[in-house]
Amino acid sequence: MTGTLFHAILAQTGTGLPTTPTTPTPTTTPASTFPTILLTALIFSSMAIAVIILFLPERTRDQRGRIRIMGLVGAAIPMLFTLGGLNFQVSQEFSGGTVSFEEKHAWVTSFPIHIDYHLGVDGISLPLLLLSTVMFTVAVLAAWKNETRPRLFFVLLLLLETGVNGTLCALDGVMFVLFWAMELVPSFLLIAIWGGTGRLRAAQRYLVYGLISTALLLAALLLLAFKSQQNSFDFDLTNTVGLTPAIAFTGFWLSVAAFAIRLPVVPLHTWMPDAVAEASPPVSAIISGVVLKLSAYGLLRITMSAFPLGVGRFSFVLAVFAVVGTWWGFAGALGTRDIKRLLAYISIGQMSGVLLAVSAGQSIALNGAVLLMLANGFGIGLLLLLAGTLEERARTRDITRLGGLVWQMPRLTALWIVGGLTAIGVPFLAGFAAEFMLFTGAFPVHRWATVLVMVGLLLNTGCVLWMLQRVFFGNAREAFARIKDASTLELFYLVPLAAVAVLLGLFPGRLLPIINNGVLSVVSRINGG
Amino acid sequence: MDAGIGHFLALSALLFAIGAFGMLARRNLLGVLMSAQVMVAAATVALAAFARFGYGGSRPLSGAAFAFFVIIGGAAEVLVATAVLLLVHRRRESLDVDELDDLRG
Amino acid sequence: MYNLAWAVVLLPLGGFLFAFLPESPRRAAQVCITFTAAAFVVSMILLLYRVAHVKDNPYQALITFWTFDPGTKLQGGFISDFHAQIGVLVDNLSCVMMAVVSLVSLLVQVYATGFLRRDEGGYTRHFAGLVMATFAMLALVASPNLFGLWVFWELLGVCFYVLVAHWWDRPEAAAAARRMFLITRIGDLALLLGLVFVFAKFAASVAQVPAAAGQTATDPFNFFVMEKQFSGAIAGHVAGTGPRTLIILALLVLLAAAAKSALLPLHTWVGRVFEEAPAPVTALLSTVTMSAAGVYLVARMYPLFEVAPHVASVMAVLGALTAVIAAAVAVAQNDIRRLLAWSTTSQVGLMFAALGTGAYSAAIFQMITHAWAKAALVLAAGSLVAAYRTTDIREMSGAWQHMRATSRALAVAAASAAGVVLLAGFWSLGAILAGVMRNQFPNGAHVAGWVQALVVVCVALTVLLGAVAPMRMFFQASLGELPRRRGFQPQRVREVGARVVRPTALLAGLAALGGFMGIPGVRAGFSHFVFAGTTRGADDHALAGLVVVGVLAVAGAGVAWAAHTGRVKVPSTGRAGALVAGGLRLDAAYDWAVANTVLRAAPVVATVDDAVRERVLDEVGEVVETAAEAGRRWQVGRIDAVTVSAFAGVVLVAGAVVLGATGHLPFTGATR
Amino acid sequence: MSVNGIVFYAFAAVAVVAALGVVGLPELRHAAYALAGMGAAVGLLFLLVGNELLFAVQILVYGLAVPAVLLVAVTLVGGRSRDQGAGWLSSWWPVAVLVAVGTGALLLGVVAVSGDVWVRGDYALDGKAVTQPMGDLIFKRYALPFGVSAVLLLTALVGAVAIGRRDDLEDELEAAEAARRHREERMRRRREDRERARAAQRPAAVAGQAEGE
Amino acid sequence: MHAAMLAATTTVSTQSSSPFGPLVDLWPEGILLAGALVCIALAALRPRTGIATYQWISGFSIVAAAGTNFVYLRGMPTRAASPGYVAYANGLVVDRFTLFLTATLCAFALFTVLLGTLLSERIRTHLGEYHAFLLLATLGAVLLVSTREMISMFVAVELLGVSTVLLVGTVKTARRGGVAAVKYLVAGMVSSGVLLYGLALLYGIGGSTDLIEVAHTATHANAATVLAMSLVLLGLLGKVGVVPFQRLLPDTMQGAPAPVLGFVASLGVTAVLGLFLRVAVTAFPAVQSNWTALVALVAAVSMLYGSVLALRQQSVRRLVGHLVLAQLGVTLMGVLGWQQDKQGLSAALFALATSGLAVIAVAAVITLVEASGTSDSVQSWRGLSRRSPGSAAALTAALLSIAGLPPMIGFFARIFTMEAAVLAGYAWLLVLALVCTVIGAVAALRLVRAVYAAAPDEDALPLEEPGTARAVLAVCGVAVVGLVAAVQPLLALASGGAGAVIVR
Repeated sequence: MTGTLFHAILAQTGTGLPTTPTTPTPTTTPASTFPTILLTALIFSSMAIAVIILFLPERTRDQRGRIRIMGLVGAAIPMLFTLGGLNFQVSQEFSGGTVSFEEKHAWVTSFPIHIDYHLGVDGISLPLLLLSTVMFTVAVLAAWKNETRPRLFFVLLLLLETGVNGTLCALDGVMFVLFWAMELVPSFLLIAIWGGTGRLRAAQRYLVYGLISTALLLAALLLLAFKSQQNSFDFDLTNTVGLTPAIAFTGFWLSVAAFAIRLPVVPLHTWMPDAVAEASPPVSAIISGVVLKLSAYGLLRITMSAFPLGVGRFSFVLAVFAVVGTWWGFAGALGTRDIKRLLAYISIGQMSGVLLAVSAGQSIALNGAVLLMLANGFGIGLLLLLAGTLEERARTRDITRLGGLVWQMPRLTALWIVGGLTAIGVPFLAGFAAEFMLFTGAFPVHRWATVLVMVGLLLNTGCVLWMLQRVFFGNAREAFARIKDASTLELFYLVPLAAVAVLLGLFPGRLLPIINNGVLSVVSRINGG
Repeated sequence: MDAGIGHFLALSALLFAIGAFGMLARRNLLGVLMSAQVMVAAATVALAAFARFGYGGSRPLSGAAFAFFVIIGGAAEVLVATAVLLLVHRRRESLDVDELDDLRG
Repeated sequence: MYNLAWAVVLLPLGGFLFAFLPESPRRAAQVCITFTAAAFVVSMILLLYRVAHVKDNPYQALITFWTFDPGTKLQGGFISDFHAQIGVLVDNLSCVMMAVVSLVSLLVQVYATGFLRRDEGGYTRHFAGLVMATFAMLALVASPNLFGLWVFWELLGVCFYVLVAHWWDRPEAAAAARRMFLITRIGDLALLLGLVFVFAKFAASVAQVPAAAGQTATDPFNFFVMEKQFSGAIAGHVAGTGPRTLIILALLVLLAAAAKSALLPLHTWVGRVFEEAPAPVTALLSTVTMSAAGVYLVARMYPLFEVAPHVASVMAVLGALTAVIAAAVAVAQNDIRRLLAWSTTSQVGLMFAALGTGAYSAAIFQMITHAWAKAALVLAAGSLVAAYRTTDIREMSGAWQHMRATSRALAVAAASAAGVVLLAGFWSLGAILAGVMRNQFPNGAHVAGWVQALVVVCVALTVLLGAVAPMRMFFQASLGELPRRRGFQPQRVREVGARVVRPTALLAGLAALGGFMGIPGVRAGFSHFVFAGTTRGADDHALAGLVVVGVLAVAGAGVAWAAHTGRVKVPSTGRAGALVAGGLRLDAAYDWAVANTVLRAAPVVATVDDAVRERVLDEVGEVVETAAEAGRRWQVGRIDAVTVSAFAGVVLVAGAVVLGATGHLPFTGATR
Repeated sequence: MSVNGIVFYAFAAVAVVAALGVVGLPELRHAAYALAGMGAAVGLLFLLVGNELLFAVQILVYGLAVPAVLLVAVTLVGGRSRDQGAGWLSSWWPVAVLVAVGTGALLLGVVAVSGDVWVRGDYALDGKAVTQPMGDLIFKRYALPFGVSAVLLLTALVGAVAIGRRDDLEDELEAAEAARRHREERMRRRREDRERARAAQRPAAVAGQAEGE
Repeated sequence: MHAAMLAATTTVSTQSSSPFGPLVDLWPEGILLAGALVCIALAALRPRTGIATYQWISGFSIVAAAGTNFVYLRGMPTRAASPGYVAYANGLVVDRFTLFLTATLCAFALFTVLLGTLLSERIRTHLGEYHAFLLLATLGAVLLVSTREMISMFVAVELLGVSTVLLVGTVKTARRGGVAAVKYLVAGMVSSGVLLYGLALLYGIGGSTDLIEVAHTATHANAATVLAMSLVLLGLLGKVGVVPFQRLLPDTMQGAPAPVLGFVASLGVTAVLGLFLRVAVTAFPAVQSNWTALVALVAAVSMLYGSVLALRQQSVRRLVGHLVLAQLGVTLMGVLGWQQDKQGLSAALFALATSGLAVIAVAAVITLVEASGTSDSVQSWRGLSRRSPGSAAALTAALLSIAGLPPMIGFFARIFTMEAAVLAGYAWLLVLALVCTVIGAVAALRLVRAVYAAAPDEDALPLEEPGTARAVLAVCGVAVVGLVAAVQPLLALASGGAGAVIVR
């Protein structure tokens, strides 16, 4: 991948001639030559491993080690599948069609409204699948030292991964809900068992909000299935049918509410800092970095694709929510002393950017939004894992009680800076291209909202920097004298994550054709395609 | 004036209501059981009356046959109920509806 | 040949990457310096080639950072590809800038090897940061489009965030870095908005612009494309745009430049940075990078300001006021670092005043001469501070005997900065004054007469006042005997070594002699090489400018001498004096404003969140739970509860259904 | 008013009075007698509608067998509510009155407005014996219910015996049962103690955790 | 003996007869009865017989009874126009509906039998009778789902009810068992009375005990018809245990021995609700809007009551009971879309079969847990996942299935019933069902949280897991998840059954 990129650079730098953007070259190999069981295998391999782990004993050290290895295998297999698929698509430039690796089998046909076993990835879900699988692999490594009930932990984590990957691959409404809700219980338990002191309440809130979101989503999908007269939950079919405005608006708001709860959008966000702060580091990284991205994905996949009328009609309202979200995220980040809560608020602010892109409904903005999901996922995920390592060492997450840690942990500090700069969109890191495209795309539609969101995100930047400065800089403190820098294991999973953030910032162009391919199909619905 | 279907049905309804009251109001479970039999009797009266005055429609006397089975079923029910009540009484020394309150939220 | 521009840009980046390879910090510094030196050499080659081939068209080469075809109509009905390209542009301006930037950076780095102690932590980081900042600035000046410029503009900010916070164990240093970063982020944001605005307004019409050689016709951010777009917009040829569009865009660009270059009222970070950052960082920052970036941005976007003369007027006034106020404040400073900071602000203000009145060449010229002089001053000041262990110039004296070379450099650089006759500053200040008096943009536009009058007066005043501060600093520090005070170590007042002295001296030499390249009337002069528009403007008022500047500068130097000898009191007492001496206290005002708005509001938000979560949303759940609990308690175990509820329910339901069926119930919704 | 009518009213009155006795007599023994009386009265009403078979079965089952079984049961349990002072009515009897009145009103109301909705056939009862047709019905058309009724009675009998008999093993089982309950009780107490101890240790700030079961 | 007697009677068969001739339509019933009789006889002759023997006998009977389904199925007409074999004046209808439910009921009964091992110590004085009652209750249930005639219906209801009472009270020494039996009995008397009076009125209107004929005769939506309909349906629903008999299931489940708990909440509920489906769609074409309104009302209130009250239950058994109640409400919601094109009945049948499996799984876990001496309070179930990971996993899956959460099979049941209700025009019920699903899921997950997130009591014993119970647990637990892959076949079967029950 990078090889071809450098080749391209050299080819272009060698001449002073005008350069043309690389156009996708049509290839003759159709995507369907790839084995079409790929996605099923990808989704369910982690579940299968989880089942195997369920039957492994965990009494001795060796046995626990075996469980960890299995956990890693269970997370790595989907990642390898995803990388393979991504590589394939990068070389194909998605010329085989919008959706690839498609699997479609009739599932439930006895009912008036059919359900299909329909999987497939397009340009939106494939990069997110990369995010998900990488983050899960990293989370397994981050939980390597966990000695309390590792079996249950890995089982739940892998089940969670199945749910997340399934949601990303589902192309049928019922399957989407199925996987969407499937992650609910594992993540609930993951918070409730391995979290901090307030974990039970946090888990309970997480659960209730998640359930409400699922119910709203189900209502929206049922409405869609019933009113589109297509007799199927399949996204392919239902999405093509025009709905009456009243129905479209109702469905739009139902789905927006469902996803807004989990995105989260202010004022439905209050559960989120709680859950992120109380969950253990790998879990909070997964929840904030991956699981919450699913709702952003859902906004694109369901809200925009199925209820484009609503997006057009209520675009301004969404933009207002986006503005409020960024500013609220900023204020919350400024007002908290807990590092993880701060990161959660930053995430809230950034995800409001996705909402802005959705409200704009422009392809450039949506491309930026997808990139932003990736950047935020990797960046916030990295930061939350780092917060975990920090808390493990310093025994506190209170910013005011930390300081001067760079003396003890320079490597981790460097990673913190990479993560922070990624999150705030500094050039050549992952957030940069995302925010730039997002703003560029959204500005023509919502000028003032875009400006306000930009300012809000700028202020978010300040919060991150301030936090970094207070925690890491300043005089070395006696209390932290015994703190050690990153261990090899930690570097082993943190550095690749940082590297991904950097690579994504350096070469977003490699992903953009893929992403755009998916975004175009969404945008075409908005424009009445 | 001969007694017509209406009379029998009125009697049946009355008996049913009385039985219902007994079921709800009697304190002793044996009394509840007896009241239940009043309700069953109310139903048989209605069935028999329909069989007589309605002539059973296309199926003559079906109602009367139904009443027959109801009576037999009622007897079986009383038998089992009595046995269970005796069992409970043996354990609990009480058959009062408000004292047997183990099963609660 | 022009491909060498890639080498200029990328060599410092290579230096950055290779700086981490060697184990020893010294080697790392050497690597950085070597790469920077190579970049300087190549840039000189490039410059000389360009001088020889001045008729060539500008050269561009691009890397497509990312691009894609959105493939759909945007709202408003236009179609445009999106380009995010970075690359190199070689024209006269960028050639000159590259050479100056790499030269100053090289000298600063050499100085830094002597200035910083190697055993200190962060040595390597410091050099890596310097070379990375050099890369960012080189790439910035070489950018052929606004997008690339913005990218490196941001990168520059990040680099200096790290550099300024070099001594990050001091909270003040970190705070200064943060303050700088956040204020310049305002500029970044403005520039980003400008980019977005350009795309929104001009992306549709790029297809109409004929592609010049070496350009991508469809990139709306390209400077040459934009130039055509702007003239098209003012002529009404671009749909959806007009003078208002241009004014908004120009204001955004001006805001960006003002934040980066620290014009009033966004100047507050400069003083803190001068106080907290190491001298090499300050030298680099105040001369050819941060301050220069803003000036360069305006210079690059000059076609925009030509067609938006109102904004140009604003810029001129802003620059002029900044110049004169900062110069006045600088006079009142006793802290050597603050003095230099205000002096820098003042000089940058002059550049903006020049740019705002059409004196394009003069501004660039001033930027370059100022770079040399101010770099020399800052480096020399750094040496002095290190020697005297104080930053108060009143506590320094007698350097002439013990630090001869530094003092000489200081003298020359101060005189040059003051505009003493025949030194570099003299020529450039003269050019600025002449340009301001000329008041003509390349396209013939000009700012209003009263604006011009104001600007001329301000510039003249600035020259007078601006001469005082550096000269006073020189007199105070160099002349006289060594101070006698408790704890002072006279033996420390000596030259550190050649690595410190030589760069300073070299820069001072440039500050002395470099001005001859810009003597008006000379055919190969600076303004013949770097100018805005297609043809060079006239040289009116050149002599007048020079004469005025010469007189004023000498007068200023005299005032400085008078102040040094005590015949003139520096106004540092009284309310106004304190305000001036304290640098207008705007930063404190900002702090107060932030602390009393945002920081007050933020905890409220967290409280509101908690309250919403616990008082409202949890309460809703609590209501259900209470109902459930009540229902559970209501489930008394007694047996007649079963029968009563069942029978009552049956009667109610059956009754309702029967009554509903016979129409006796008002609600018939159930019977559908 | 014809003889038929008079007889109906007489038997109906007896049935109602007896039913009231069943629900209203404080002594269960008396109530059982009243049940027998009601059974007999209803049986006579069956005779009035000309169904000898039903009459016979009703008299046998509800006039004799059921009251007898119940009387035995009453005797075994002691005849009346243990708590004499609390009376024979449960404490919720006003609700019961309401419900019963509602039931009666509903049924009687519907009967009152439904004079002509009932199916009318052409089968004339007068002068025809119903026992033979009844037998045909029960043994042919309703052979399946008949068989099932037999199974039902068998079940009831076996069940009554199985539930009602007092086994030798019962004491032993009871002891085991008591041990189970005792153990559960002990565990519950211990757990509550632990909960209290934990709650006492925990600072108020993290009381949220106390919620966990 | 009975078989012989039955064989001797002539039948009134109106439609096609089975491959065995009319008299042998009672194969499953006969086998079950024979099994019961063998059990009774064995108990009388050899009182010391161990439970394994009885389990073999009962299991064999049940499997054989279910096996005859295949024989029936072989010659079963597929066209809805001639839905199956009919005998005894519609008292016995063998169609796909019957076969589907018979198989389901037999499965439930078989699981219950297998769970009995852990109960055997406590009922060793009447092991034979216990199994006989199980088989007889199954017999009653099978009869219930294969009749559309009042008298057969009533007698079968009585048989099922009497057997269930005996089963609930089967642990004579248990403090709560007897009370639960009494409660079940008393509630059963109320519902029997209501049902009986309704049937009497219906007979008066329709002039026949055959519901088909009643449907043909009772063509006016007058007050009497509506009242009869209401009473019949409410009586049947009372046997099921939904609102207004909302206390029946939680109370019975709280007091009954654990295997019987599952039996009542799966087999008992399924049988009566199956009958309810048949009666509702067969007998009341004239008052269709009224009975759907009634069902909608009952469904709504049941869902709401069950899910809300489940939230704070202290007893695991009552918690499950309320969840089942809510699930029954959802099932009833499917009945609203009873017409063939809306597939509501298939949804309801699907829901019954799947939720029964889940309930049995929960019952199996309760059996195991209580056999280790743990009480049924949620508190004492804390940390179960460490005492028995398998049970905890199966319990979680089953609870989520009952609560209707994805990706369990119960979710599909909910989706289908919701769809059917919406197709029938009850969108408001969909909204309510979603709300209730959320609440019910919270309630279910409260138990899951206790099972997983808390530490077990120090003195809690590890669970003993005898083979049969573990097998039941494994089968049901896997089925609850794994049947997701087989939704379509199962639904197709249910759909075939639903198609048969609608008589045109």
